[in-house]
Amino acid sequence: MSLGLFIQLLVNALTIGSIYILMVLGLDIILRGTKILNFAHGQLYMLGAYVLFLFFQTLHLNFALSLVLSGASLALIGALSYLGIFAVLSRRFTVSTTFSYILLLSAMASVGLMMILQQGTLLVFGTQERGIQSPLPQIIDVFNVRISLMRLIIIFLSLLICICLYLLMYKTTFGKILRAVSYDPEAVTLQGINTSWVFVSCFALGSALAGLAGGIIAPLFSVTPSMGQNIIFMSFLVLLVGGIGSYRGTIAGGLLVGLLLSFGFQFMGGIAELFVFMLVIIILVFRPGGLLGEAAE
Amino acid sequence: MFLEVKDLIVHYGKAEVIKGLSLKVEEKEIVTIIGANGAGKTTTLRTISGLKTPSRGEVWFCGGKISGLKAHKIVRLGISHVPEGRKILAPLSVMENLEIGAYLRKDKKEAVAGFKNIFDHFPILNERRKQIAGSLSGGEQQMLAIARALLNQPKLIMMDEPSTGLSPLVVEQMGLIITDINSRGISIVLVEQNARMALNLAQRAYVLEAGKCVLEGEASAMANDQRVKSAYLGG
Amino acid sequence: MKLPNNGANHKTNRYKLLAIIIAVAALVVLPFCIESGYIKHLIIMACIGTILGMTFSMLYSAGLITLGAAAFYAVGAYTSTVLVMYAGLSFWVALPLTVMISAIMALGFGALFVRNAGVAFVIISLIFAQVIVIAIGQAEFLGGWGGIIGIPRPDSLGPVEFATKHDFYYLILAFLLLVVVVYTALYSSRIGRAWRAIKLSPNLAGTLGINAYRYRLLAYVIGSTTAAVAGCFYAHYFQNITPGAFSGWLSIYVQLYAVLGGLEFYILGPAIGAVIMTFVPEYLRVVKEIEPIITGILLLIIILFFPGGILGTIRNSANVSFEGFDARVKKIKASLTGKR
Amino acid sequence: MVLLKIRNVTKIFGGLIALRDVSFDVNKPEILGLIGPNGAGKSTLFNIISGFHSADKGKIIFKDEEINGLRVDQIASSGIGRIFQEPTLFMQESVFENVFSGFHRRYREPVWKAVFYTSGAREEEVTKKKRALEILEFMDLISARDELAANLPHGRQRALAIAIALASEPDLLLLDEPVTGMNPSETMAMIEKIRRIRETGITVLIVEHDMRAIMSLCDRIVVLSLGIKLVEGPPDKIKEDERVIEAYLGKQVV
Repeated sequence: MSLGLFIQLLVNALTIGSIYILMVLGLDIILRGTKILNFAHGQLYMLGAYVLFLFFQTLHLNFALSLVLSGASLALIGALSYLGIFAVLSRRFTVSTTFSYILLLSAMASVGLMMILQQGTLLVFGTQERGIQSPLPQIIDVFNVRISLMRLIIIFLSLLICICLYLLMYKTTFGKILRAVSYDPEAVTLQGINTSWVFVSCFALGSALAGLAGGIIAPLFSVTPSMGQNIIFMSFLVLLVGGIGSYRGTIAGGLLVGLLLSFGFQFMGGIAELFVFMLVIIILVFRPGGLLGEAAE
Repeated sequence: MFLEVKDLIVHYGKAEVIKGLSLKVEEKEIVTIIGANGAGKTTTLRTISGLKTPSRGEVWFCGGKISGLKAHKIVRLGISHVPEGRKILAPLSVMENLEIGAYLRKDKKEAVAGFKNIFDHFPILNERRKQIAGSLSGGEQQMLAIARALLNQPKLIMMDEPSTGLSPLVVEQMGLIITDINSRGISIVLVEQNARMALNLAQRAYVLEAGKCVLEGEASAMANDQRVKSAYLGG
Repeated sequence: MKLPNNGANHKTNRYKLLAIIIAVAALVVLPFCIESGYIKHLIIMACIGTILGMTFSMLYSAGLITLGAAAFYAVGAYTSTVLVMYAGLSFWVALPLTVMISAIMALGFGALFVRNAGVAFVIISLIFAQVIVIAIGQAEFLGGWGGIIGIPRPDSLGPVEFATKHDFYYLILAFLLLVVVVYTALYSSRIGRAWRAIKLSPNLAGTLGINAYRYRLLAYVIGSTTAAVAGCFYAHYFQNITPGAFSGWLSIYVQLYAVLGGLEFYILGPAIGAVIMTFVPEYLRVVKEIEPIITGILLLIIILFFPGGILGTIRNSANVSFEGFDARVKKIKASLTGKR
Repeated sequence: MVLLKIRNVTKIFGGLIALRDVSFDVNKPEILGLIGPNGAGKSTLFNIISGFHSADKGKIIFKDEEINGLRVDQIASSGIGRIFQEPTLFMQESVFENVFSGFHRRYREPVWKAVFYTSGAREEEVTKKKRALEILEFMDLISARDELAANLPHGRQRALAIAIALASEPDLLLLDEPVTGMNPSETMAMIEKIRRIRETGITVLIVEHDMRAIMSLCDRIVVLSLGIKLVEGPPDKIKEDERVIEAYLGKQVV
């Protein structure tokens, strides 16, 4: 393999890997904070892309502002979905409700949300692909390898968002409360904190991350109604590989799956996904909690 | 009346665990609720702090009815609950635990002063501030839980079995901490299995048996009461 | 079949038996009452849906939530197609072979998947279903994404030629009844009891000596094999298959069947759910574009307000009204005796 | 005869020592009480014996076989039954079905015969059904046999938990707080039941906070405090032991 090809594939791996990481961080925050396995996450990602399309391509706002608006709109959509669906649902659960029942019902509720968002988008925007003019169409030369600048920007932006998220979760009281709630909501209530709002924030934050992921990737690929369905499977896979409840695991898992897919597609073609899946199963056999996760469940 | 519990009845599922309990706490007083396991002590505290809704009966605090309010609202009124098993946030650092405890203090300066105050009283927590709370020893975890409750600036602290699982030396230390907190004008409801320590600290005591109060009165008088012993050891 | 139906008197058992006989008779004469071939087709699809829904319920009865019911449906369809078209076997030879092959596959994969009950199993089952679709799409000899066309009908069995929807209906009805009988037998045997025990309280089940892993694996293998049989039928009924027909949406619909009918009703629940979910969307076709939205809203309404599903809601309201009735009778009796 | 040997069992949870070097024997057939203040390690020991945890050090020998480290269902199959402290039942099933589930390990006919419902399996079901009714009769639950377990009052749920354990025909029965939360008359009835269970040859190891119950019921008592075995002996001796009183009530302040 030539160095050029290697760099090309590496950049591709980092691009998709960083998108997975953003997706899975969102999934994980929602799952641990609110105990919802969010099947609508792919649709939130898709909506993020459409919102960017709307602001950037149609209204000609600048790219950074459009991206921020993507995140913010998705946070709003997430919060409204939580209040409209999951908050209502959680009122039925009591102390004695089993975890698996909560998981089943909330996962199925998220499936309902998924169907509504998916078809709703299809109705509003139609089935055709929407191209977004890349804000940075330049191609740069690295060791005689042609790499689109946008890919590097995507990696950079993802890294930036991860750093912001880290600062939010570890340096602000709000983030500390989010982390605390996923460990023990009752102890948090006893400090005078209204946990209902914390749950809403968890869902909103997770949704915003999905929206940002969709917005960032939109200029690289075109925006289609099916983009959400395609990414959700791999996101779940990354969630399992990395381990639920571990940020480092998520990042490691995202990069690993990104590398495997990028190099796999080059050398194996379409069966790369199968290969990745089998690998994940093998990892889970030996490490049921994922690579770096806390105990399973 | 500072805190008053009137004819409380509480169910856990089908089981009636509190069967008509009434009790009162005056300002600046230490009151202890003692009794064997399963007598309903923990449930009483959980009901007062709003974690559990009573089937019947009322709880009044500083002239307002608080039963039926959500737990976080009750904390804001000035009742801090140090729950059974400490319930510290194990994956977070000691300092982060304290910061969450100081959530109600909106003023930054005030919060910093609060931390300083805490570290004056619990120097060990200052030493361990960067450490993960789950790695503390039992006694240190208990101190953290109490410190966290103090940061809410409560008028009343309810402590559920602060001596559980601690060695005798640490239990004694805990006793000193409780007296110290009380000397700052904070009322304390102390739920304990370690009756002698509790009766030693408290001014008044309630003895619970099977969800009912079987004995109440001056703590000092109760320390040698044969009935207390029988409530534990079956006489 | 349900032996320890203790305390239920013989009369209710007799009514139950009568109801079952009437239901089976009605199913047998059903196609004679219907003219439209299209409706017959929908009925056949509802039967397939019922079988798939029952596999979801079986796993749910053992505490496993699967979102991959379509996985072995696809495996069955493609295995049988390959055996018939490439190996030249008769459908009636391919069918038992398909059962065997998918059972072995389910045992192998299940042994890995079932280790992680809970969230991990939900995710793995979903991804596995998707991976099967991708695998088939990638496989040239399985026709790739274009699928396989011209799959032969089942060979005729005596006078039955499988040329009409009628014949296919009776074939799927036979499958369906077989599955119902086998599942009922399993549920009422100690296997079913062990499954429910694992679901209701894994800890207590453990202290009674029930090996949760082994029983969950058993449920996975049986459920997967059943889905494979349904897939086998589907391939030879439709006579062409594409990977797209087995996508993740199908699994979600299957789960919806069970939830809509009532999760606690392992057999009747999926049946009612499948019938409704097959027919209602057809009559919503005027508004085809918003059909999934309506389905989604329907799903949310059930989960949020009728968690017992249709049957559960009916049972609860029936209980309430019976209780009310009892109370009234007692009141009247009391007033009568009071007067005397 | 020694049924269960606990030898030098140590268990550490995240740096905190829950049990330290605990050793004692359970003889057949006796009622042995395990008491101690909260946090003494009684529940941990129960969880180790029944396989929910494994000991970090030490041995658990049941019927001359090491069982430490086996799975919960393996230990149950070797003849140890238990009831939990929290009401743990198959809540959405009838009382009768609950007891029936207890027979899981006690079928002679192979499972495929049960599914095909052969005559042998049918006979076995009939005998098991009879046995289930006997157990319900014994635990005074016969009148509630068609009710959902979730709808039973607290006291009867405890009785049902024991009934399920009895159906699994254990040699050793671990009872975790069987009378806690019961009124005095229910407690008396339960004590009488436990005595009669012992009379059928089942050894009972019991954790309970109701001291009146434990003192009147047990042949011997083991006292744990802060993970250490404090004393072991007959109830009369335990009641008077200064160390025990101190463990419960705290140090006498001079």
